[in-house]
Amino acid sequence: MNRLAVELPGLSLKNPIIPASGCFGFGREFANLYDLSVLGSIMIKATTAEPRFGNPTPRVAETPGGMLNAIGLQNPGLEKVMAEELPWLEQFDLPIIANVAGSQTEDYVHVAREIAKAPNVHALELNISCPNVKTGGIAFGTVPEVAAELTRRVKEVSEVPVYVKLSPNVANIVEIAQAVEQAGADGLTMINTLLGMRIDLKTGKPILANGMGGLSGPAIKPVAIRMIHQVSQVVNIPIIGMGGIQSAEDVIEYFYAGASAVAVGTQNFVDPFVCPKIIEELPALLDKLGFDHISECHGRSWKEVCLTT
Amino acid sequence: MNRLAVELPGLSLKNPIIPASGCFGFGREFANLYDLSVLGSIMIKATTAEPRFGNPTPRVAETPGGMLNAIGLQNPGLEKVMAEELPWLEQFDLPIIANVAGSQTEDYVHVAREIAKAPNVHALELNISCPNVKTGGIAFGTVPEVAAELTRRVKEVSEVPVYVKLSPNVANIVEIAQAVEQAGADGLTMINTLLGMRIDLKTGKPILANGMGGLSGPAIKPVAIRMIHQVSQVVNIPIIGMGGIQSAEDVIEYFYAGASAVAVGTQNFVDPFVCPKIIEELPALLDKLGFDHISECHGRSWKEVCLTT
Amino acid sequence: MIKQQHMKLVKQEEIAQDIFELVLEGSLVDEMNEPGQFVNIKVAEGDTPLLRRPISICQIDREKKQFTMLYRAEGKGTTILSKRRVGENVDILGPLGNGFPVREAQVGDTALLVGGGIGVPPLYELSKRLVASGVKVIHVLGFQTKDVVFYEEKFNELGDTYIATVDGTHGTKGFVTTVIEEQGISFDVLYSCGPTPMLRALERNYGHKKVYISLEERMACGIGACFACVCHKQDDPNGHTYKKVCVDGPVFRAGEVVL
Amino acid sequence: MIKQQHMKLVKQEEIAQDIFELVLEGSLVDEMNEPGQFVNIKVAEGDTPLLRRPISICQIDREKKQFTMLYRAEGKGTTILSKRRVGENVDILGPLGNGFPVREAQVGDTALLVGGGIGVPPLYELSKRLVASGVKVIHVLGFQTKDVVFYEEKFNELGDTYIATVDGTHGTKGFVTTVIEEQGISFDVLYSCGPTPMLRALERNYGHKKVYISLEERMACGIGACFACVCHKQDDPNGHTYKKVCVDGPVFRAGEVVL
Ligand SMILES: Cc1cc2nc3c(=O)[nH]c(=O)nc-3n(C[C@H](O)[C@H](O)[C@H](O)COP(=O)(O)OP(=O)(O)OC[C@H]3O[C@@H](n4cnc5c(N)ncnc54)[C@H](O)[C@@H]3O)c2cc1C
Ligand SMILES: Cc1cc2nc3c(=O)[nH]c(=O)nc-3n(C[C@H](O)[C@H](O)[C@H](O)COP(=O)(O)OP(=O)(O)OC[C@H]3O[C@@H](n4cnc5c(N)ncnc54)[C@H](O)[C@@H]3O)c2cc1C
Ligand SMILES: Cc1cc2nc3c(=O)[nH]c(=O)nc-3n(C[C@H](O)[C@H](O)[C@H](O)COP(=O)(O)O)c2cc1C
Ligand SMILES: Cc1cc2nc3c(=O)[nH]c(=O)nc-3n(C[C@H](O)[C@H](O)[C@H](O)COP(=O)(O)O)c2cc1C
Ligand code: FES
Ligand code: FES
Repeated sequence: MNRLAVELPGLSLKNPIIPASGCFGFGREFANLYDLSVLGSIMIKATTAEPRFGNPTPRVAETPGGMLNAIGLQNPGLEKVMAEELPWLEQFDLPIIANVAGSQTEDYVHVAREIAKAPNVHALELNISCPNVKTGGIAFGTVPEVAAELTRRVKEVSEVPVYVKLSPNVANIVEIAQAVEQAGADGLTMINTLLGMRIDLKTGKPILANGMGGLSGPAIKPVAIRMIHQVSQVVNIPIIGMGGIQSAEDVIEYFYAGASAVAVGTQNFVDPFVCPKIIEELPALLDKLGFDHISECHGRSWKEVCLTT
Repeated sequence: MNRLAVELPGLSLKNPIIPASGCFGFGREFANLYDLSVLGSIMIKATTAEPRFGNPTPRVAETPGGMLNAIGLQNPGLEKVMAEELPWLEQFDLPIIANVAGSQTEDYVHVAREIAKAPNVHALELNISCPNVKTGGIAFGTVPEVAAELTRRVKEVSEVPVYVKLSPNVANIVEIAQAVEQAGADGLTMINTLLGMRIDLKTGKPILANGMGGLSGPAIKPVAIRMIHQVSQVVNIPIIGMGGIQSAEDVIEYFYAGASAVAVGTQNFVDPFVCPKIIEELPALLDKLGFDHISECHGRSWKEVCLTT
Repeated sequence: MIKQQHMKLVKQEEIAQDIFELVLEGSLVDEMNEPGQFVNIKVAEGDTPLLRRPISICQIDREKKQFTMLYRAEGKGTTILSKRRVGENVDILGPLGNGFPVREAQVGDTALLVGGGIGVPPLYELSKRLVASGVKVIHVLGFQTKDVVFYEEKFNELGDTYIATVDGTHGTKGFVTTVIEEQGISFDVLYSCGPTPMLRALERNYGHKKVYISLEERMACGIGACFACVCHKQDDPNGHTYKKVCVDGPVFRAGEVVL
Repeated sequence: MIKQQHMKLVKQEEIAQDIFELVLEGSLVDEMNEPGQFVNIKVAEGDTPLLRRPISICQIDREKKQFTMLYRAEGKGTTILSKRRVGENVDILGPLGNGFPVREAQVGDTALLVGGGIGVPPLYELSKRLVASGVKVIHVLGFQTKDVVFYEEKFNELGDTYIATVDGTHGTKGFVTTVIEEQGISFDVLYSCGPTPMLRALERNYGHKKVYISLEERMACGIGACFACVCHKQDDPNGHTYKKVCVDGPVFRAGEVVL
């Protein structure tokens, strides 16, 4: 038995560890460091219809236990991703999750329709929550009706299951989650970054050229855990959890909260070997905690667990 | 010239350093450690009409660069605060900011009316954002109309200026800030805690008996800075900033963002002497940065600053 | 008086599995007087971990200006603490709380000291004080298993010492209460520190006598400011009156607060 | 190949005001070959600071499996690094990026090495390599003030070395460009590392010649994955083509990217 295998809509994962979108490029840099086939999947960098340079630099700043980024969805555009990146990824035994972004509904729909046709793209991740694009982006993720409408439109054209990536910058995450579930989302991924800012002591100006940026890393973990705990109790679609994951222990905490798989973002920058390390450490941790299979951890924070097995 | 003196509605502060509500009790414990008169002011613990025991324990949990609390507004109630705590605080040369909480509008109005009569209470801080009370509380702080209505009602009865404490658990902080400004708020204090959760690895259950709690400490600083930067540009009332302040440098960052004074919360638990330390260190930091008075730092993150003085 | 001081680490040794003995030196020791008080330790500079960790004072040497703590390296904070080395400075806030009332035992009295696991340490300084004031001491110390037993000889030097282990690998198999009953130990005052179920059992069995127990609760400030560590009082179990473990305790008379 | 290794700290010394020389030892040094590459350092365990810090390789001793870095203890991370002690292990990721093309200078050529402040360190290994391959080297090094000047003698041993200080407390008063002009230095290849305004001036003045410059940019990953460190190309200054400083640089030929 594979104690880590997880089945999600469109995704048969040998383990639930997935590098988060934007934190792993298209995998090329990490392929120099280890065999990507050990991963459960890869969430590739957000792809937009046209190539984007993104925001001016500085694009990152450090914060206590976290970092801010305002990359601005830099990516080579749909055409190049289809022609170069996805085919290159076929050498690995990996279902790919394609992160789809845009500034208007039509962009999303177009990218979703096309990228879903790539043979190794097994699911889409609809990025309705990127804080770093001026038009659209953030608004899609904070208004339930808007998020639902976008989900519906993308579902109509996508050949593969659609996961919607939720923004934590809302008062009521449950409301948004339920709206996109009703609109047909096959799963949720959460959370994207919190909106934050740091100011340079010497200049008095924001460190990021863009002003604000998205906060990620361990600092946001308790917010993510809370939101997944709330949402997983009321939706019937699986959640891929993320936000500050650094260790096998963190993965279990996410499963307890109600995640069915997890994504690792910022920690790839701190320790580029973190994903294989976690995959390696998980079985021993399951032993220690007395679980046969990782799915037994799912939702324990709110489930009435029958203690006699 | 006192380089740190700050004038705010109702508050002549000899310096802008204020212990945050709920992190300093009514000052008694710290009075054993240093002379409270060195402080700018004290935001006393949330006071409700009736005494409250608060939530069951555990009430605190640690997070990366932060902590969660679910104290649940434990306090001795209005009567005792008026009869014992406030009179005791009169021995210090300090204008007091009274944090007012409740579960319904009437509670707030009642407490505000009475507590504003205490001679050393120079301002109220309307806690519309505590995440740890079941009824009311959080909802007041996330819906602009509700926040505005509560502000209006309290303003009608308060003999002293009213500062409204904003919750960061919203999609649009500017909207709320403007609503309470229009309703007559004399100032804003921000931010209260972010809603978070941690789960125990062994039990699978939330560490806090209450489940969720409020995230405070350095982890949330970039969120607070961002919100103050956004709000200070569009309101005409002063902001007392807070969230993760640990040092004189942090204080300057808050002023740059648009704060006119700051409150120090969680760090009082880590270093009970942090407030006097910051007050002592500020003048040297102003020298280093080339400012005569701390108010020159205000709003630099967005103001067009004339560089020739 | 409560002070904050960067104290010099003069000894750090693993004395049982994951159990460390740590000795710190500095003038803050002058302030330490009551057995059962604790200190709140910042295990490392920086923000991770952010909060201090409460650890009991196990032994005080006022002449050398040194005190000893015993702790189990378990979670993040204590593991980091266990890696600190001789010569480094450790940020200590203390002494905190109210300790065990030594005077409650008179010359000639018998005091029973009952410790469970990592609750054993504060009993050591207590025992020394009791012996010094002419009280006969008996120790009953419970542990999970042989590998985590510590300070047995040291306690033995002060008075009769019985060990219980849950798995029976050392001493009596079972709990401290098993030992007390089996040995038919009688006493004038009972002092205890350890896991809450143990304290509850002692309160239930001997609550009619003079019993003092030391509680643990998750803390943030350790000085009474944050209200993290409150407990209900037994005479008002659902009301709004309360005791704070950090300043009103950690030692309470059995029957005072709800366990 | 890029490796991650906990390398042994064998030397840490303040060689000028706030300027530290740090020597680390480990097999990772086997991978280091090009002057101008850098490593990404986790200055301490734990989450504060979270990100690694990029620091240039200043000197490589493959026999001893040691390499040297010079850094200024300025912000939080480098200050913590400066407190690490001999015998401790430091988490290093490297070597990263593309260094200076040594081969661009032929035997008998004159190479001008221009460094500004904390941009000086990578020029040292470069200079050694150039000298070893029969190139004549001239160094022009600019600093703020006398107290922060470092490695003057070491560079002197390899070739003529001119110092400029902004306040004139040591060497020529002014900038590196002042020195180059005043001394009428001519060269075949120019290699430089330092603040962007300096690099811009060099590119403006000498961009028609062979000029290689090493850039700095805020980084997160240092390995090309995060897109923090991109810059526009001069042949497409507003388009979407780009270079990443961490993997395509940090050394570029002048004229390649927008400064
Ligand atoms: C008054 C008092 C005296 C104590 N004396 C001792 C002693 O002498 N020796 C010893 O080994 N332990 C003692 N403890 C328990 C000790 O404080 C915890 O084991 C320690 O805080 C765990 O920290 P950690 O970083 O290893 O665990 P983590 O799980 O990383 O800690 C996370 C957070 O939970 C808190 N926490 C975790 N476990 C406990 C606990 N059991 N009690 C209180 N807070 C906890 C921590 O303080 C921290 O804030 C005492 C506790 C109290 C309240
Ligand atoms: C390729 C490269 C090589 C470098 N080589 C050297 C060297 O040999 N010696 C040396 O002293 N410095 C060097 N630097 C600069 C060095 O990385 C920064 O001084 C250092 O990161 C500052 O960290 P801090 O913790 O002291 O500052 P903080 O202000 O606490 O840093 C906060 C964040 O900003 C980043 N940051 C701050 N200043 C810079 C900067 N100037 N460049 C890039 N990132 C920065 C940090 O990496 C960190 O992520 C190099 C930078 C790069 C990009
Ligand atoms: C540098 C950087 C770039 C990111 N780019 C994207 C992106 O393109 N699309 C997206 O959906 N999320 C993006 N994210 C968000 C992450 O996928 C993830 O949701 C978030 O960082 C929280 O996880 P972490 O704390 O593990 O990093 C980015 C995050 C970072 C730090
Ligand atoms: C233990 C604790 C108790 C708190 N109690 C209150 C309270 O009673 N009223 C209130 O308005 N805010 C309360 N807060 C929020 C703080 O006043 C402050 O807004 C928040 O903690 C952010 O600041 P910090 O990061 O410096 O702690 C409390 C925070 C903590 C940690
Ligand atoms: S720990 Fe803060 S009141 Fe006891
Ligand atoms: S630092 Fe991440 S791409 Fe260059």
